[in-house]
Amino acid sequence: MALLEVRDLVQHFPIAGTKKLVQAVNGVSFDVEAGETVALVGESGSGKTTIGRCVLGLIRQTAGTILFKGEPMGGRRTVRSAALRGRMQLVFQEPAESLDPRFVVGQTIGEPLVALGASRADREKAVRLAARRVGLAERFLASYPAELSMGLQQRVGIARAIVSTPELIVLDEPTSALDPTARAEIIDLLIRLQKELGTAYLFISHDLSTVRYVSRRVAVLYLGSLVEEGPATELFARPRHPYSVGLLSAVLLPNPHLRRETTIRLEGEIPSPIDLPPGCPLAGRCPLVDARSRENMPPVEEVAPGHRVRCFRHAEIAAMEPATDYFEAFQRETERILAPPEAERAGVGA
Amino acid sequence: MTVTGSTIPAVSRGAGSFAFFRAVLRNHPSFALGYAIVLLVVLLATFAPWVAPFPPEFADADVFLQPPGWPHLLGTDATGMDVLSRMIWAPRIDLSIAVLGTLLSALVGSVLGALVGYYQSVRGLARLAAGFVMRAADVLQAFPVFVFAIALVAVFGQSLQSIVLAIAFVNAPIYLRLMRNQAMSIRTMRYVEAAWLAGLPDARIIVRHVVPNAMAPVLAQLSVNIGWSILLTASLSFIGAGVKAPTPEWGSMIAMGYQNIITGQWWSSIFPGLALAVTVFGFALVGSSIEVLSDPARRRRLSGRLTAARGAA
Amino acid sequence: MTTPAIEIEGLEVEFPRYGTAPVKALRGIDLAIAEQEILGLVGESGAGKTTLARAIMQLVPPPGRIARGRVRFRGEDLAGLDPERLRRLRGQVMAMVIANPKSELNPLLTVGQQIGNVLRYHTGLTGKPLRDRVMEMLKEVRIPDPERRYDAWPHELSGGMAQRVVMSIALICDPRFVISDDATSGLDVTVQAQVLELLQRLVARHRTAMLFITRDIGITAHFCDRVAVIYGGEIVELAPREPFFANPHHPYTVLLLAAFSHNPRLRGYWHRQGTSAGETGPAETGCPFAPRCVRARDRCRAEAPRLRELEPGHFVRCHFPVER
Amino acid sequence: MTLLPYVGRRLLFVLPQLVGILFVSFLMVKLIPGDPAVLMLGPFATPDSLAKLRAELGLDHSIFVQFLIYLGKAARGDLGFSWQTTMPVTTDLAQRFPATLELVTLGLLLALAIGIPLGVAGARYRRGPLRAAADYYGLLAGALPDFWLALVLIYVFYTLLAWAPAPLGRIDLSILPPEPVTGSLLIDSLLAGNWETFQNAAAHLVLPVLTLGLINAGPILKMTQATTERMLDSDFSRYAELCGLPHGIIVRQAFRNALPSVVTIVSVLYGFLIGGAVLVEIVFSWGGAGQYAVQGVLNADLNPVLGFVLYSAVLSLVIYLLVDLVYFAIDPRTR
Repeated sequence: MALLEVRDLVQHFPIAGTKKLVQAVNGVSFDVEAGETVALVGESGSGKTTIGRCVLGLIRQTAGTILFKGEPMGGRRTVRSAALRGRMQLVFQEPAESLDPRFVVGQTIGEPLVALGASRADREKAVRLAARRVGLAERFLASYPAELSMGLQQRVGIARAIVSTPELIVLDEPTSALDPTARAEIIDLLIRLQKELGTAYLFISHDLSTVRYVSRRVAVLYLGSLVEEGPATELFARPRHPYSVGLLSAVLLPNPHLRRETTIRLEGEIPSPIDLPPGCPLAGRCPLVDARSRENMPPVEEVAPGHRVRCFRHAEIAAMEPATDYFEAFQRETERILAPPEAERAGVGA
Repeated sequence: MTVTGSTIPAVSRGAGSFAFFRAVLRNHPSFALGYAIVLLVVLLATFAPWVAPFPPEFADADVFLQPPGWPHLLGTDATGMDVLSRMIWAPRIDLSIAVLGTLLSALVGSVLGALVGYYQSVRGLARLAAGFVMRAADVLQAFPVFVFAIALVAVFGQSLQSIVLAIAFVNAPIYLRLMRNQAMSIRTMRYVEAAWLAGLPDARIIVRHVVPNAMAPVLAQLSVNIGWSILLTASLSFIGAGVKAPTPEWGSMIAMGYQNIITGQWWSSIFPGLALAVTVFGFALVGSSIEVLSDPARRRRLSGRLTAARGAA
Repeated sequence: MTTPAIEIEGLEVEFPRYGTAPVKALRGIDLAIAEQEILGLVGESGAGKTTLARAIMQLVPPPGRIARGRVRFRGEDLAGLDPERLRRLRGQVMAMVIANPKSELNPLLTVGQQIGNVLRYHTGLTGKPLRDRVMEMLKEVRIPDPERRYDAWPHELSGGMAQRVVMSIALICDPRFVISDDATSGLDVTVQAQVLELLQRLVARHRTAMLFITRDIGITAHFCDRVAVIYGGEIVELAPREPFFANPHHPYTVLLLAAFSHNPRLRGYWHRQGTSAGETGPAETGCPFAPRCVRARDRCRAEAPRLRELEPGHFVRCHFPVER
Repeated sequence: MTLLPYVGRRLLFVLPQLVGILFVSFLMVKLIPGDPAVLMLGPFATPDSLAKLRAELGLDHSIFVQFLIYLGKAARGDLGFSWQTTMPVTTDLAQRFPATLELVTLGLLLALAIGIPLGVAGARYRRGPLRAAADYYGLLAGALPDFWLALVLIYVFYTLLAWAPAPLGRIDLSILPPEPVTGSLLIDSLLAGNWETFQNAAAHLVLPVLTLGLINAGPILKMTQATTERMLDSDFSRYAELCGLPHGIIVRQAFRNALPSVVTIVSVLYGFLIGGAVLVEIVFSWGGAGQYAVQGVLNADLNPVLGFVLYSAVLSLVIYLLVDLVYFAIDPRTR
């Protein structure tokens, strides 16, 4: 039984004053095992943030069930209820907005423990421990958020999330607002924390190179539907859905020679998720669209162990696409170029 | 790193925020003027008995309508009372009514506004109640404010307490709306979501996050509102619905001297009006200084300009 | 190389700060961009990228000011120009595309009016010829269904479309030099790819010179002819694309590239312990990167390095560059 | 356009709001101490004649029933009598409401004429004398009591200089007021082609309009300056500057984006001044509707107060509707 099970999640928002519906999430199912990281990848309008908020109970889903440790969420049993309080936490995209400008860092980190009714002494001890774990110097506990860099502010957000030692943390684009070097530091931190605390991550992002590094399994979302899901290494090397291919080929890695050449070019732009036509969501932009995919939603098919895809013509795509993982090639090339001249000193790359 | 980069420490915690405040005052005479006026008026009112040359309600019939001169520096009114002394005593009434009325309305309006704003987006009963409160506020504000104030005074009887109640009643919707908008926007902030997710009860979230972050605009409004309430108090007295003569109060003093204007005796009306205007002007300046100092972005631009000015000087 | 479209010499910009010495946002920038060349400028937030863009356009936001240095546009020095002549140059000869497209458009003007206004004030065109030219531009930037979009309001546009409208505004007067300040940051990956291809084609056809400012070093690898890295208000490395990525010399460039590596030990090597982007600022004296540099020695802290040409066209500002 | 159904829906919504306002004011007014019957018949009236009058006026029913009676009559246009003027409230208001409307409208127009240019100039030239003048004027205007300013103006322009006529009403007693068509002396005298009356009425209007104009220019100026400044600092103004558009155009565009807020403040002031201008009316013995209502409250003459509240409530609701329509015209995002 997985830590978190999401079954056929549907979330539609009515537009005030009209009968139209924003179909943000249309029947998404996936699991997150304890201590594992699953990435939800997609561009704007894909519904990835909405899914994260449904899992946490910030929005009541239109349909579908969410099981946490086997028990359905909702009604009396929410993340605020005594039983589950502190078990699930959220890390936000914009570090500055996630911290109250009038709270010093120590107060912000300790807030979840206030809800758990911990004594002042216990709280202080736990706050200091959490701060040390995220690499936040003691002196920052008395500072105001405005005095910290974006990277430090995000560490405070993470410290607040781990202070109640949750079993699951939903991270909504935690690094996309950061500079490259700060982003790398935060990713290292998250991976180290997962090893130390065994916390499961639901990692929401649009940045494929970060996702490739952080998560073991990846779920690709487009217009509220889960179009492809599988282990990161498998999916990045042998993408089966046209949208995954389009997404991977659009990623620009810092090396002029390493770019995924592809015959599948997605034209036009992402349509608005209002009153979507039946059939495959990508129909409007996909070069391989046919009568079948225009009329009905392709079923989920398992193409390899744990690798599922919703596309009628996934076999053709397998044949057309080169089966190389450019991210892996890039990693080796980077290690060759950036190896420190005195390689023997640091023993790097072993 | 440029001054606009996020890593520059906020000046409020920087070297001696009091020193910064003094520098701001030195560099912005208008703010300093505001605090000076308010301070002066408050001091005059408290020490009136020792400062005022004549007792405020002593009417000496044979010196009525004397022009400014000696010993009545600003002249006397139609009943022979000394204009200067009554002007000095007047703030005791005007100021206390205005401050009390405004604080009362700020308290009631803000608390109600915070609740309404916070529960506006939550479905269910609370949202219904919030909707009802807002409609009531709309009805209150659709009333012609001035006539409404007079009606209130008529209903509660013409005592100081009833004027304070009238002022509070008229001003409450302003704070209700101001706090509601603040609460609604703060409610959507991520740090409130984080607190909600952590399991904090609504009441604590309001007290810990909503109210402190909404304080700055309310304080700025408070100061401006006190000025406006002084005007309202004086207006009520002017038409005889507020403080009754002979109690020293700017509005009623202007009303007493109003007939004489046409026949040329201007001083018993003009001087109290001036005192009233200067006091309200002082509160308005204090209000704008609070507005500037409490808004981090404008404060940073201010500090930039301060050094540029100092550099150029 | 033909006469460069834009030359920047020793450009320094300062921001006064309360109680302490003014902040040096730019400490002496030397750059030249030729016609039809795309120069990428990469740096983290606070390095001075946007300040440089604004300084070139002579529009440094107050209280900042240009302390020293010159910006010459096809030989004409912009610093000494009278405001009217300078205003004419902006938009007509030099144009800019900035980050969040939606907020750059006036909410009360239709797409056609926004683009038309710039054209009208610079060329005096009005009526039908103006509308035709704008329509032609909308087609050139591949906006779907240009007739309908001509009368659309900014809030009705998607992110990608808004950016194309802004590009139309920037390119409508056929400028000789265009600055893109983080223009693709707000866009989705697939849309970003399309916009970059479009920019490349427009630059080629109109033979404009382009300064492409971005935080994402990955884009410059596939889009720019030459790449420069800016840190603490100074250019620390400048090279054509191939040698830049194949043979990076400056420790900061290597640190930026290492940020994409999934090997913590490699990154750990180039990342000095206890320092990070936001906290340790550039040093006032000596090499600005010294506080964060793993190879920093006494000479680095004492003497500020000059920009040296290590290999043809490959400049680096470091006493102990990384050699391979 | 979806305008008509929108206006229809809004008008439908106005009725319940009106009844709400009337009900609250009915309750409030009934609480005012003072027995109308005694006030009408005088203190020496016999108890049974008082009782007969009360029954006649229906005062013996419960408040709620009295309200329903009042509502029923009001629906038929009968707002009852004022015992002070012994005239039906509707005729009184027909005379007095236009007087207040004319005064307030001209006052606000003057306030706009002062407030907007100063506000825009203040926003455009951030440092310098103009900005200082705009700032101080904004604060000062908000601080001056309007009735006091009226007295100062009277003293200077009537008592000392005698440029303006005596503050004794809307027109010289010696001149016959024109045939009331709109109730506004200016328009009616123009309609009647009587130039001399027009001139006289205009002369009487100068000081009160100047008072209202100078005072209310303050809030308009502050709002115009603050919003225009915010628009000038916005991304689209910055970008227009980068595209080399002339500064004049940029400021004009910034002001156009600030217009909705200015329209809001004007509508709020309009609603306020209908009742708020009563002090200026008293000083200039203008005989306006505000004065009529205040006298009603002070002497417990209830029908005029209720009549006035109804007229001004209808007026403010209409104004708010007009303001929303102006929003539709200015800002496409609201459509």
